[in-house]
Amino acid sequence: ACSGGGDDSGAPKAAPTDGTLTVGLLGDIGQPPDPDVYYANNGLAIVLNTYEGLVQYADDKDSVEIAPRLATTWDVNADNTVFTFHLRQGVTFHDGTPFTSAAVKVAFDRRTAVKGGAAYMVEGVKDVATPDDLTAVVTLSAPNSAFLDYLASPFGPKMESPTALAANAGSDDTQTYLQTHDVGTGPYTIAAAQPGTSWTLKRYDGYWGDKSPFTTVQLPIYTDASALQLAFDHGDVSAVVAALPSSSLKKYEGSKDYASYLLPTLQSALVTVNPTKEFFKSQQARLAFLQSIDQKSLVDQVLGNRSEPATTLYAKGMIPGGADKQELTYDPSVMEAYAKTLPAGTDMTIGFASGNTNAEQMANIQAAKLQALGIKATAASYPTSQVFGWINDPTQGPDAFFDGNNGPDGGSPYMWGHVFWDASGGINYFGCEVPEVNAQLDRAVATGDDALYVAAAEEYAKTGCYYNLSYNKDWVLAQKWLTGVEQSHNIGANELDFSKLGIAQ
Amino acid sequence: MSAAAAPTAVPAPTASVRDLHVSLERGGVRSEVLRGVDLDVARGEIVGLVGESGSGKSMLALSLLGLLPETARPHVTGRVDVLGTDMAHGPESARRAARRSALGAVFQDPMTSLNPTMRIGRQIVEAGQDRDGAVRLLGAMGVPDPELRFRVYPHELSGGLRQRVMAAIAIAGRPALVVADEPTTALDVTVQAQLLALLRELRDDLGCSVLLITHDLGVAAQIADRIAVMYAGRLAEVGSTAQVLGAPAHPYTAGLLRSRLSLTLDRSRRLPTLVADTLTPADRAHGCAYRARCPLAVDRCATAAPGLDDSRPTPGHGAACWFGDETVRAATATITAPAPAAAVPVRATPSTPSTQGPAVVLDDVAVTYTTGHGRRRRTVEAVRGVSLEVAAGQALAIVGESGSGKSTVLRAVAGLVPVTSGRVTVAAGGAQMVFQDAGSSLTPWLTVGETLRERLAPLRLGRAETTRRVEEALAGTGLPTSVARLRPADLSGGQRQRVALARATVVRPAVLLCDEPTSALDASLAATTLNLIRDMRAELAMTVLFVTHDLAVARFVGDRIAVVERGRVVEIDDAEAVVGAPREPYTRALVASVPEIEVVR
Amino acid sequence: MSTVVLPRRTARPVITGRGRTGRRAAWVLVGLLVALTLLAVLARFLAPDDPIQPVAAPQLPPGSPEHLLGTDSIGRDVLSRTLFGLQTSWFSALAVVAVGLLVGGVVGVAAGVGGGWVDAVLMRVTDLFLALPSTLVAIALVAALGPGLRNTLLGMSIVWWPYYARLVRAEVRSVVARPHVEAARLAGVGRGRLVLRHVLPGVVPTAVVTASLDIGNVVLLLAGLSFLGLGQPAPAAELGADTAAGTQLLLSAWWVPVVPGVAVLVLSLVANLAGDGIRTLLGPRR
Amino acid sequence: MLRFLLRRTGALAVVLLVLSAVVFLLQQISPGDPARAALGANASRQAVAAERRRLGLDDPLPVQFLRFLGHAVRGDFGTSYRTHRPVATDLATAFPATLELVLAAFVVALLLAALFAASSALSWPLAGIGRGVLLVVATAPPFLLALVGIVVFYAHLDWLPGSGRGDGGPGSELAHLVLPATVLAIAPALAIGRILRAGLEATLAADHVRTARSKGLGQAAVLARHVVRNSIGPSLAMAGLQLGFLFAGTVVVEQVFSWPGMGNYLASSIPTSDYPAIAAVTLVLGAVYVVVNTLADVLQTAADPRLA
Ligand SMILES: Nc1ncnc2c1ncn2[C@@H]1O[C@H](COP(=O)(O)OP(=O)(O)OP(=O)(O)O)[C@@H](O)[C@H]1O
Ligand SMILES: Nc1ncnc2c1ncn2[C@@H]1O[C@H](COP(=O)(O)OP(=O)(O)OP(=O)(O)O)[C@@H](O)[C@H]1O
Ligand SMILES: [Mg+2]
Ligand SMILES: [Mg+2]
Ligand code: NI
Repeated sequence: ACSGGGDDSGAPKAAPTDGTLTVGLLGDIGQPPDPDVYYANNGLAIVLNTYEGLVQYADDKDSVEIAPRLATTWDVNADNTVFTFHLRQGVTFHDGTPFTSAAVKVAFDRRTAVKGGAAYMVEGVKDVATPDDLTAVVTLSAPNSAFLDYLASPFGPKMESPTALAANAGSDDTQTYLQTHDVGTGPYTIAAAQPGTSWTLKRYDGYWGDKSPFTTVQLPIYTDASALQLAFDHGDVSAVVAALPSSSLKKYEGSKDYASYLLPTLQSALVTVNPTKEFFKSQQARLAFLQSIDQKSLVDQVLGNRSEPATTLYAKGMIPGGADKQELTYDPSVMEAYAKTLPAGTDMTIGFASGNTNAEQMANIQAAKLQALGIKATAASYPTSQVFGWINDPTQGPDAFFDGNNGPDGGSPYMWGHVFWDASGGINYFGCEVPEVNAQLDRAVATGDDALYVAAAEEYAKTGCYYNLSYNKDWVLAQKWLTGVEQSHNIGANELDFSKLGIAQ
Repeated sequence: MSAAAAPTAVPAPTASVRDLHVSLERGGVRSEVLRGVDLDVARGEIVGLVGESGSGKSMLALSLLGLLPETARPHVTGRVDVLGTDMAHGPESARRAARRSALGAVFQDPMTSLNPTMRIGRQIVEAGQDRDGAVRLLGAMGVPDPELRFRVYPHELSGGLRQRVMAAIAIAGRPALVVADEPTTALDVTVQAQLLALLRELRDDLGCSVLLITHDLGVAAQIADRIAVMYAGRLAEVGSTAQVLGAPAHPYTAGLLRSRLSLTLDRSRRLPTLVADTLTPADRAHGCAYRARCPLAVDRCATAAPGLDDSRPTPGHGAACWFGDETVRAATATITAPAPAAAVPVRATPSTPSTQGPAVVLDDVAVTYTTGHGRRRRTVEAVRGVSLEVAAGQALAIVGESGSGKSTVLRAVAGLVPVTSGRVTVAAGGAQMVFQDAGSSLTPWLTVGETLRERLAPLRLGRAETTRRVEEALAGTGLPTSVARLRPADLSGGQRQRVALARATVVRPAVLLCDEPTSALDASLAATTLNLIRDMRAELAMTVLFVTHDLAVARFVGDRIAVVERGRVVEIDDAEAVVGAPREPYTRALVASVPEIEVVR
Repeated sequence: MSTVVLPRRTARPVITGRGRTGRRAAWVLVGLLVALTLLAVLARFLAPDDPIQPVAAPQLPPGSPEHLLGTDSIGRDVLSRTLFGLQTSWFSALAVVAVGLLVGGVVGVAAGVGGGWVDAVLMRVTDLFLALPSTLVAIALVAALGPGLRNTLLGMSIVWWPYYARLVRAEVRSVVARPHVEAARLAGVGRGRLVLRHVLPGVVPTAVVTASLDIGNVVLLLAGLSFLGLGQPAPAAELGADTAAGTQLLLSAWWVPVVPGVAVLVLSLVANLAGDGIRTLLGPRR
Repeated sequence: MLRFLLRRTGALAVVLLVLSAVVFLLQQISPGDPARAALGANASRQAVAAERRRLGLDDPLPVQFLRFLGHAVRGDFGTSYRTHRPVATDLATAFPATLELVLAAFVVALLLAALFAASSALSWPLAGIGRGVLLVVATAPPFLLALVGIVVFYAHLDWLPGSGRGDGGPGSELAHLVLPATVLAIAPALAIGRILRAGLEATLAADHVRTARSKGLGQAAVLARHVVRNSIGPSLAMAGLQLGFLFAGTVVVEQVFSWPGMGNYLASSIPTSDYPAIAAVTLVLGAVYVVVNTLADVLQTAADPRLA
């Protein structure tokens, strides 16, 4: 991992001549890069460059827009129950077998069998019909307007070679094999896997699409952010995607030696309020608290250019026209008044996930603000595993929680509303839910009716449990010679499509 | 400073020391430990070097070997010459070569002087022998089964055998000079005698010279051709054995000779002792260091130090004193034993057993020690069936070789070890003990006063009375009351022994147990302590049990003597009877091995 | 039966020389420790700003008169945080060592004085604890209990006392074996008094020296746990946690991790040296 | 000797049993939910409940412990919640990496310790400065030291690689070892060095060394035959102890140097409450620690015949 070097740090680094692209990962990718298992972030690059789904989100756009991938066109019936996909011709899996409509059902079935975190995406599939090799007709048991978003999600179903799956099935649906191999159609294939150390991808020469000049992609794993940053400065790493802390941003922004990109995502910084705590028993108190957050300056100070203050309840561009307006205005006097009604020295805790510096800063700044109002507020960190345990007993949690970066699996407003507002959604840490909102969301997803989504959001906003602070961006840091960075990134996947990258002449 | 005192009779000495000054640093303070020493060791000669503890004997020996402790940053001036090699200032390689070929050394403690992690055979071979030679040498040193012993580690040998191994190492390289620094102090009298004989044989067989260091004039008398007496870093007297012992020309030598115990001493008299030294190290730096203790001291002694030449009674005999040997002899002979500081009246020893019942009765007492756990568990039958009776007011001395169980008997009487079988009865008033090493038997961080008060605490006497009793006890042992505020580390060895005695007697015990209280002290200090014990015994009418390995001491202190061998009493009788007509072979050996000074006049 | 001898505790002076100059240096070192303690105690008076609240723009470089050592990632005064962190770290380390010394001391004295089966039982238990890899168990313990100063201290105390138990027992036994104890017993000194007056004073120097040398170790271990996210949770100021949290900024705002890191170093160094100093002052072991 | 070894083995088994009980109990009292941790943020509550059942987390404690023990004995530490691989498989790659690092660090530590002790005991010139530097460096927080090491030797001087374990060639592997091993070694080096120096100083002043000198042996022979072996006993025990600390130290050092070993594995497992992984690492490293200390004990006995 340490070739080159010797040149003065600061000067732009020379492009590789051996066709090797080195993308530094921060931290072990965790789970195996098996598309039906992988449900984390920093290893997505491997999954997304070795596998492809039927559709994807459009590259280089800051709004939600479904684009073709292995399906070139698709039709959806009126009540969102039958999806007909016309598949791309001339696609082969990495084992050389051709990609046909039969693979669609196999992939859906495997996802159900493996029961990974994103298995819910195919739960509603009643039937997959294959009238011909290049047509797949998916029938759902219930209407679902978000189904295409499931398929476009980076965690969505990916096409896997039925032959290879069968050949390596073992006793666990090929899970063991896929820990270090892949059976996809993507532009790259896994050449060497040293879990915890590094991954090596090799260009798949039978790929149907454009080929990049990079015959090999190295993904060394760094476990320390500073070490990764040093390796990048040194030229040992070509690009770093969304791994470095915002605090380092200043150094690279506007640098003439490095290229720094801020690319759109569906992620947000959020505040979640815990209604089970004495402090926030009343809706009035919760809303007062949210109003005491100086959103604009907080986002500005902590996240800087990495994000912009959110003005909608859903992610940016999810509801065309931004009808889901977030009606919270900064007004600390409400909180001040509320504070006066409390016994002197009442304390409350603002939590954040340990290691998340952005959230830590925001929590601290907000705590300071509350202290100025006479409330004994403290910011406290919690390990991730503990954070996800609160749902079982929300009283164990803090009074409010700052999330530096979180978002749904895909671009449908339903996916957003479900994870954040439904207590069973996963990121509703304190189980603050409104049955009516859940029902509204369920109705909305059947039809895809934006008005219903907006109504649900507005209803939920009244709880005072939720504040969408910012629209976050991915910070991609690359050497000057790397081209095509924007074009290889889409709003859903916080990763680059390596096949679209190139070397500046 | 002083001129060479080379005797004309010895043409080419093996070793020659001229005007040697050595200063060492300890705790940041530099002190001069040798202050102008001149000494020759002739070819084939045994020179005995005697002197009290701290007089610089070992430093002289180490100077000869060129092994002064580096950590003490030695400064050396003067000349040390061994067979033409300058051991003081020569290059290290030359000195090493001299050590290898010309010198051999036997050090005091045989356990620590041998490398515990190396088989003894290898340690001998290392000193310049081949394997067969080393085995032969071991045999020659009187080590039984040399082939077998060749492969053992030092800890598997007894002290006597270890010292023989040391001797073997010392002569393995066929040295011209063997430096033996107190080779016998750690040994039994019987073993000690064997080792001395061995040294003499070495000289006779190999023709090497020996510098034998000892603090016991008797040991020197046994084998030395010449004797050098050291005092405070200088030679006080040097001459042939007959000259030094027969006609001591320095008051210090004379004093040492007189305070020696012998088997023929008059038991009814106090032992003569030297006056305690009052000079500070600074005072010693100029003038005669002995002047404070010297009965002959004159003003001149405080300003100028006499050289060995200043009194030359006979050829080859020198003494660092302004006066001639006649004056010295006359002056020292007439002085009677000085009275103790507290001026306790000397009473006759109650030599006849009183008519009261016995104060101590041991009835078939056995004591067994167990050591270690599990696999390493061992039992030692230290005492196996001892029956004794000591009448009230009587003194019993217990003698025996090391490990024979003497201390164990005392500890059983004191109740410090449980007896395995049999019975121990002690008269009302209980027993108190004075331990061998007084220093370590005093709690280091408590002042003398606190230590003594602790004994009085159960009596609930009240503050003033307690203080009075403490002062009384100190005075009774000849210590100033100011000592009460000091800690043991601030006291000299003799003072500590007195404090221990004061602690034992501040509340009068029925029985006083003494476990070799004098063996760590030099002749004069030992004599002082023995006198004190006798006085206190008389005054407080105590029964005394006194353990010693020195028959002369036993005879002096004990009305009766019990000889212990391997946990059994083999002989018990009146002191004179045991010494005069020993029945047991072991007792006879003991009597024979007491180094006597046959005064040659 | 014993698994580990504890030679770590018998280290010798490092920098102090011999003799009087050594004693003077020793006093200086102990003085440094006292000064550091004072700094920790008086943190709230000495610190120019609130350690928890942001008081200025983030990542201000050191050197400005208002913020001598700059500000951290969210604009808190680094000097103030370091002073308060010193307090937390210092007193945490003291607490761990004190608990270790107390528990270990009681166990050690009981075993050393009691002997026999008391000794056997206590030492078996101690050995068991000793045989466990202490740092790992502390990590696992804190990982399980959840981070927080209380849990961290609890975890560390649990793994820390056995060292002292062994050490104190060994010392007690060596003191008990010295003739003066037997002499005192014969002189009629009662059991309690014997232990208090004739045994314990002989044990204290070694224990104190060891403890002071150990404080440095505890400070470092605390810092290490904080690095793993197992230490004092934010926002409380603790040197290890601050250094660890700041390492991300090493390249963009070096003073944020370096200042508390250097404070850890100084604390641990001074504790180490003062340990040596105390050893020198308490004199050579008899 | 055989009985001694048997006894030690027995003691080892007891310690490991206690260790596993401790580890197991720690899992139980921890507040996080492993099932949730396994499934990730967006999993539904029903999925989590199912996962709990699947993992047997609802069984009574003794049952869980026995299952845990039974599996551990067979080298089966379960499947990592995080990596979805058998923990044993993960350890099979991580353990050699850690072993390599620790052994290298151990060698460095011994070398430094020997230098430290010898330079002081034999009063080498200028050695005081080196000792001072070692003392200061050894009291720095290890992660800061590691980072500063990377900044200096990798980023600025470009002498050594800054992270990873090297790719292929032995030269590269060795180069990658230097920094992490040195950082890891420094604190133990000081600890061992201090003991060794105390031992050396005591031995150098010992009577038997004087005896050896009186034989006319040269300095080298005296040191080799009479000093080193006699001084080494307590240092061996210390070295054993420090080897244990080295393994624990990898948790921090491996993370900074992206060294793919057990420490790194543990550090990534802690935030996700990946108990099978945490338990296995603690158990394995604990076992190594115990074995190493037993070995140090045996070695010490071998070095000093008096202890036998
Ligand atoms: N390493 C040292 N540093 C400083 N002074 C020392 C050192 N060793 C001995 N001395 C001092 O040197 C003087 C002479 O000591 P030396 O050992 O030669 O006496 P000695 O006559 O052999 O006594 P002993 O009969 O007790 O062995 C003593 O005052 C002693 O305190
Ligand atoms: N505490 C003990 N534990 C085990 N064995 C002991 C203990 N004390 C003495 N022994 C052993 O008991 C035997 C008798 O010892 P004791 O001390 O009574 O002998 P001693 O005649 O006083 O010898 P010395 O003249 O050397 O003082 C010796 O073999 C000794 O090794
Ligand atoms: Mg001597
Ligand atoms: Mg005895
Ligand atoms: Ni002179």
